[in-house]
Amino acid sequence: MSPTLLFLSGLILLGAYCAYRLTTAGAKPSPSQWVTGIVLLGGLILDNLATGMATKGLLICLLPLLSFWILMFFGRNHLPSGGDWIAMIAIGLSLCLSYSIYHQAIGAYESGDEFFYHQSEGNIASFEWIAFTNPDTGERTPWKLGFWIDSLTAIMLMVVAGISFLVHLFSLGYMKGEENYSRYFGYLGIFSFSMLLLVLTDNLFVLYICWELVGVSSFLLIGFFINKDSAAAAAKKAFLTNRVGDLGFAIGLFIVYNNFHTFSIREIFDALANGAMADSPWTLTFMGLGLFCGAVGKSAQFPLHIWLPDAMEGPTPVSALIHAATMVAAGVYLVARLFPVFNDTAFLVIAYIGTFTAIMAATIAITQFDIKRVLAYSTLSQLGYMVAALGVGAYSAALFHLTTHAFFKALLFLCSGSVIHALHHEQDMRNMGGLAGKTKVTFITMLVGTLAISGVPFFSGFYSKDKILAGALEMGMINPHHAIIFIALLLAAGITAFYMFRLIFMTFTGKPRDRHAWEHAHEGPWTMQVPLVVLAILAICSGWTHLGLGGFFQERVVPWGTEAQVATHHADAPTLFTTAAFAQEEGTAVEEHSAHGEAHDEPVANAAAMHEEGHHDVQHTAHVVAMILSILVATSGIILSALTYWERIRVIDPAKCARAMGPVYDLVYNKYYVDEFYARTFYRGLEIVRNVLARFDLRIIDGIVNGAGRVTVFTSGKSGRFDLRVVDRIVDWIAEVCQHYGQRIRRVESGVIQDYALKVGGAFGTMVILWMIVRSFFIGA
Amino acid sequence: MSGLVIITFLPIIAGCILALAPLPNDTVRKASLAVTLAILAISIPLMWNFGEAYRAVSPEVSEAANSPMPFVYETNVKWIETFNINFHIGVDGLSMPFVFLTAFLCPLCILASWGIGEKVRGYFALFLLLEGGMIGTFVALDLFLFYVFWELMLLPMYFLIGIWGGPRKEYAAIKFFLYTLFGSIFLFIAMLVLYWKTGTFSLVELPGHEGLGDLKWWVQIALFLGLYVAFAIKIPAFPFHTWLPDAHVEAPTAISVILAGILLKMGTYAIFRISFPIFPVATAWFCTPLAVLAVINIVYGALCAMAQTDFKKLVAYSSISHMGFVMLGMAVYKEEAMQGAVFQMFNHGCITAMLFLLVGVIYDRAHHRDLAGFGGLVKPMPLYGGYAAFAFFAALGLPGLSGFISESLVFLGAFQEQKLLACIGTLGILLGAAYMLWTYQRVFMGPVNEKYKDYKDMNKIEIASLLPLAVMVLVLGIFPFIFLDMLAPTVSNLLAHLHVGREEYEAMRTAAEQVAMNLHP
Amino acid sequence: MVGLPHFLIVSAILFSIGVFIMITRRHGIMMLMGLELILNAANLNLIAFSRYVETGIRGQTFAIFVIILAAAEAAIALAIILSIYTHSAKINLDELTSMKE
Amino acid sequence: MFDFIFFVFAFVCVGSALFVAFTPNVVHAALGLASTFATLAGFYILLGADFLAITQIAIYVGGILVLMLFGIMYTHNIARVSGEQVMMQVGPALLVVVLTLFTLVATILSTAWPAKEVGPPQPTADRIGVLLLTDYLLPFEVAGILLLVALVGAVVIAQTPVRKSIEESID
Repeated sequence: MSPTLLFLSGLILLGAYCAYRLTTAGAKPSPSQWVTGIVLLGGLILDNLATGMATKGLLICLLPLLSFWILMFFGRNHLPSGGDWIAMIAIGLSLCLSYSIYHQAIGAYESGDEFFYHQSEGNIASFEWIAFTNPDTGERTPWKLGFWIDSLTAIMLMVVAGISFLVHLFSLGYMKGEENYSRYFGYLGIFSFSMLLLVLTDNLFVLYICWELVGVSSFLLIGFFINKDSAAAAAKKAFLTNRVGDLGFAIGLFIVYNNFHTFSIREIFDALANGAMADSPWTLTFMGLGLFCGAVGKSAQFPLHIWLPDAMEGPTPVSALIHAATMVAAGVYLVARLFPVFNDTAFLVIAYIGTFTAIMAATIAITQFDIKRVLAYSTLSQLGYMVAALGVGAYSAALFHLTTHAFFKALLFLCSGSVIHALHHEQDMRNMGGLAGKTKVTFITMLVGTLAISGVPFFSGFYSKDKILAGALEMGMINPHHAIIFIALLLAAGITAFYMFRLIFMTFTGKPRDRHAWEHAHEGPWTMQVPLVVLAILAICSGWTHLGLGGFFQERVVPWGTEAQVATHHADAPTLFTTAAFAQEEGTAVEEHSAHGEAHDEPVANAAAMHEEGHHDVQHTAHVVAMILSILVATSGIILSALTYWERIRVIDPAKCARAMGPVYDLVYNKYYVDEFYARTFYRGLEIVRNVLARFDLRIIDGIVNGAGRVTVFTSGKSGRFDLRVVDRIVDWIAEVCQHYGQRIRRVESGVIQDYALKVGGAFGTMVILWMIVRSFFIGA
Repeated sequence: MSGLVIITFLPIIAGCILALAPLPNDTVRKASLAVTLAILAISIPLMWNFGEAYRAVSPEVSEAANSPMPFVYETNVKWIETFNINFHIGVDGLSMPFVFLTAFLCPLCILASWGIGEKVRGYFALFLLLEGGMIGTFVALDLFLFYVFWELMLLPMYFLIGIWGGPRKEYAAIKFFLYTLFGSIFLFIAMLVLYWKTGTFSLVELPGHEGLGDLKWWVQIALFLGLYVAFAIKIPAFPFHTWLPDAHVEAPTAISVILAGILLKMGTYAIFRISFPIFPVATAWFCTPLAVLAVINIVYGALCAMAQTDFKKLVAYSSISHMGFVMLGMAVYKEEAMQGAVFQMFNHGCITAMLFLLVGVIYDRAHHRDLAGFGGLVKPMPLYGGYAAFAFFAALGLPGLSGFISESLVFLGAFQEQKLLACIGTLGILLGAAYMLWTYQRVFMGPVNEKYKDYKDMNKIEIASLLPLAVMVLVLGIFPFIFLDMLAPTVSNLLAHLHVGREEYEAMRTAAEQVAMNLHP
Repeated sequence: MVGLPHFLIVSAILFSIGVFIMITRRHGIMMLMGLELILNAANLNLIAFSRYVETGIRGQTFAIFVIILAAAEAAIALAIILSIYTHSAKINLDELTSMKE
Repeated sequence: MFDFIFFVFAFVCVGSALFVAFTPNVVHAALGLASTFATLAGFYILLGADFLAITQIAIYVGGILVLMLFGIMYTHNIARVSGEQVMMQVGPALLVVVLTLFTLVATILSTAWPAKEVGPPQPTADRIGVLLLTDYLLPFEVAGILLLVALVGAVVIAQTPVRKSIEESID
């Protein structure tokens, strides 16, 4: 079984790595390295001890967090070799534990048991967070935080932890010698933590928290080369664009809370199943679209796709991990997780946005020359595929594609990283060429990845893509006016094959265009090659149905509330992509036919039977047709590409083509001017508004205040002048008179103290005599 | 003697002693640090035991609307008997956090003012006086006493800005002083009217006092609006906010911290403490305009912040934006929102304090705050860059840090009442992220500015003043219930009172509509 | 029969002599003596009143305070006179006219 | 007997006061003053104020007068202390003083004083002590502080001059 294989190879790699570190770090292993070994052993034992799902879940997400904190505080100065081994151990243990969960899920699938763990099921611990009074019941109800572990979680855990582990390994070689080496691993730790918790949690609020946290770690990692202007700008752009989407997400959450007063996914689903909000379809639509906004931001769907190509400023392993395999898939995961809350309108929007993104990004990818940008646009396009798949109801196909895409896209990115590393940070494909002989491992693994993404049979991408196309076709057959989705997706598949092989041909074949770089090109260290090989194996075989994975998806990774094995035609499922639409139409038709007194439930039963049958027919037809068409399209794309870019058999000159296309080429080359459009409208608008407001604030509001001050000063000036000219004049005059006479009187002041005493005595005597005279005068009178 | 009395008067007395005693500068610094630490040490057990103590006196939920708002740690002594003025202090869930916040921020500010070199004694004496005034304002339960402390706080602030401030310090100090004094007039008038109607200044007796029953509705509204102006100036709410950027820009670092961290909270705290319980009907009338003003504050503050080139001014405008969240939370009758509002007040205190301290760090080195003049500071000062990133992310509401919890609680509550306004308000989050990141990019990222490449990283004192705040923000971000549980009974008591007022208001409005209907059938 | 008026008259005479000394004498210390005479006259009045009018000892208590004040005043005045003397070598206070104008 | 003693005292008192007023010699004047103070103490005894009489002798004669003599010694060359002292503006002074005295005496004689039976004099020291420490505690304390301050102040003011004059006399 391939999962077991993966797990074992992971373990072996881990062990090998630690042995490697212990032997090469110096003659005497430092105490901390001994500790490492002990911790590692302890962790493996822990894996066996942590039998409870909750313990496993907690360990899975908290270990990378721990590594983040350790590295941030002690990484640079206090740990040998920057503490990278801590990050390796943490993610390694997470991977072990993730595998054990996955193993249980697969085991349950094989034995036909249920696989679902949630806090309400009893064996998952829950944590009571903040509490509020529920207005419906009047009771204080805490928000319960817990885990929701089902097959989807298991597979997501495996994808995230697995690729994260491989990227860690790859980074050991790729990032060697970079400044802030240990900070880099710290950032990877916080990313792994938030992404793992994102897939584990059962609470939308926590999910939102993780959602933002992955955004931040993405910000940190894109801006890792912090002193590069473009990296800084790209990081900011990524975060802000995501924030726009998150705004919608947040509003969606407000609607959720307003209606359900809980964020527990399970409780929301239960309430929905019990008919809550059945009478407010518009609110439901808004809620769904709001939540989808988050996905649009994170999964870089049109119109918020602009950040992803710029995000390639980050280190290449980061692009592989975050911007290809895991974080950007979070949007798809979100829509999948919340599948039951969307209604028909929302699904239509989702489908069209996904389709549009798929085809738009694919066309742009043809024209790009930066190897990472091509891959970025290809990622966009594939994400569009997944979103469109969810929109058309091909739930398990979308997640299947998510998984296979994670493997082959991570592979492609790591390969491109290997190429870039080999050419000393040269990213322009026009300066590459002829590398096939120089870097054999990279060439072969990249070819594998390309074949997988192009949808060549027997490679994983073929199976998943085929399923999506089948789903789209099915939906198109049920609702013929939406058939355009299928056609667009098919076209996008062809274009994908074309531009991916363009990349291969330009990079690995032909004559080297930059001979100097070519001569110095070399394969990376083994830490870089091992992940490539592992991923290549996964890119080939993760789609093979006979290994069980395809079946697992088909039967186990299904929306909540639908019975296993009957993924897409549950009675409660939305009507858009089930034959329920058929059933209704036919039902009404039959009803009209039998309007004359026949029993009412008979035609309905008829219709149900017909729709059951019809659905199977549709499914089968769609499958076959889609498979044939997709093989055809992929082959023609590859051939066309070879004719254009493989120098040995070239018959078409791409430059001439570009000239012939003229303005169309320019349009596509400049990414449909979306960036420019935003710059001219939103950025410029914001700039104008903020400048106007700032000026308003300074001139008008503050002006009023200062004006009031000035009026006061003016009045006080006037009154001051009155004071000076009139009031003060009088005072002065009095003073002058006093002074005049004072000059005369002051001669009395001799300065001789005896004199004063005499005068005092004399005055006293005079006064007494006067008083006596007056008294006697009056009394005498 | 209750701990509250001690922490109210200890700083005032210590400040007076410091002002008179001719001590050497270093002793003055250490002494004031010791005093503020002592206050913190006293306030920690008060805070710790508060939840239990309050629950013990809190009425049953069903009784909450009819019983007076409970307080704990009360001290009630007759002061001026002729006018029935009492020295009445005590705390509930609205004030205790801020008493603690004051006690918590002041030692950090003392650390941040370690470098003050001129007139050291005066500075620290005034600072301690200010701390006493602030704590007094939060604990006062007598309107007159409240007013006394409210004004007492003003004076040291005026001198601290006016003497130790930047180049335009006189302008800023006078603007601040006159603005606040202008507001105080309304407070004073309202206080007199209330006394004249009821014969008491007690904030415990005034809510629901029968003497207020016969107040005409328009008098209620006029008084409420007057009080609102008085407090809006302190918040500061649009359009009374322009003193803030000037005061912040000119004030020394520690004073900016106090200004943003605590003084701004006085406005919203006073609305919670005075306007809401005393005029519940007017509150119901005013809640929608208040929400509109709040959203204006949020969006307007954020947009203005975006246009600033002065680091400190940017932070000042961001304060305006963040206080808008508090107002929005106050304006809706929802438990989540009210708790969120109080929590946001606390968090904003911590986060903005961090931001101002960070600005101070770079200002001490570069002696300018022009955002365009920096660049790539992470490289010479990695630790500084790290703290700055933490603070900036906290300010833009990163989940896992406390600001996010309070903002989202506010919005969760607000959305239930005012859907459209809440949605517009969320724009503030986006804009907040935009200006914060843009600033971070301009100052810390990008190519290293040659001028600054030899700068020393933060020293121990600077770290000591930032680290406690960072820990607080992180811990409250992950375990917000520590704070919210303490707050919850108070908020539900207040809400119970407010709901009564709202029902009364609704009844009045329906009656008025009936009359109108009859007049114009 | 000697009574209150007699004491008062003696006191009045002493007071007048005190005033006379203050007016006529130029020597600083002499002036101080005149002052002391005036104070003593007042004291005599106080004690006489306390004996004949009030029949308590409050007057006497008051006199004690007067004596205290007189002592303090004498000490300070002498110190000032000494100071003036060393400063300007003048003991006759009428020659100290720098305050004039 | 009482009357006789009174008149003897009155004569000596007024006489020595006049001697103070007219003697040209400062030292003589001071001695005359001592006589006046002593007879005043006699008056106090006549008036039943035993404590005050003692105080009068102790403070005025023993304290203040000695102080004045010191002052005289410091301000005159010790060899010729009897420096001639001229009097000034005697005429106007006499006029004023006589006028004042006349009014005072006239007032005293024209006033109807309450005629009261005067009991035998009683010891006053203990009563004054009680009064000073009860009703007049605060003035008493203040007076004490005043004395202290005066003492310190006098020392401070006189310090330099005295030292100077000592140095001069040494030279």
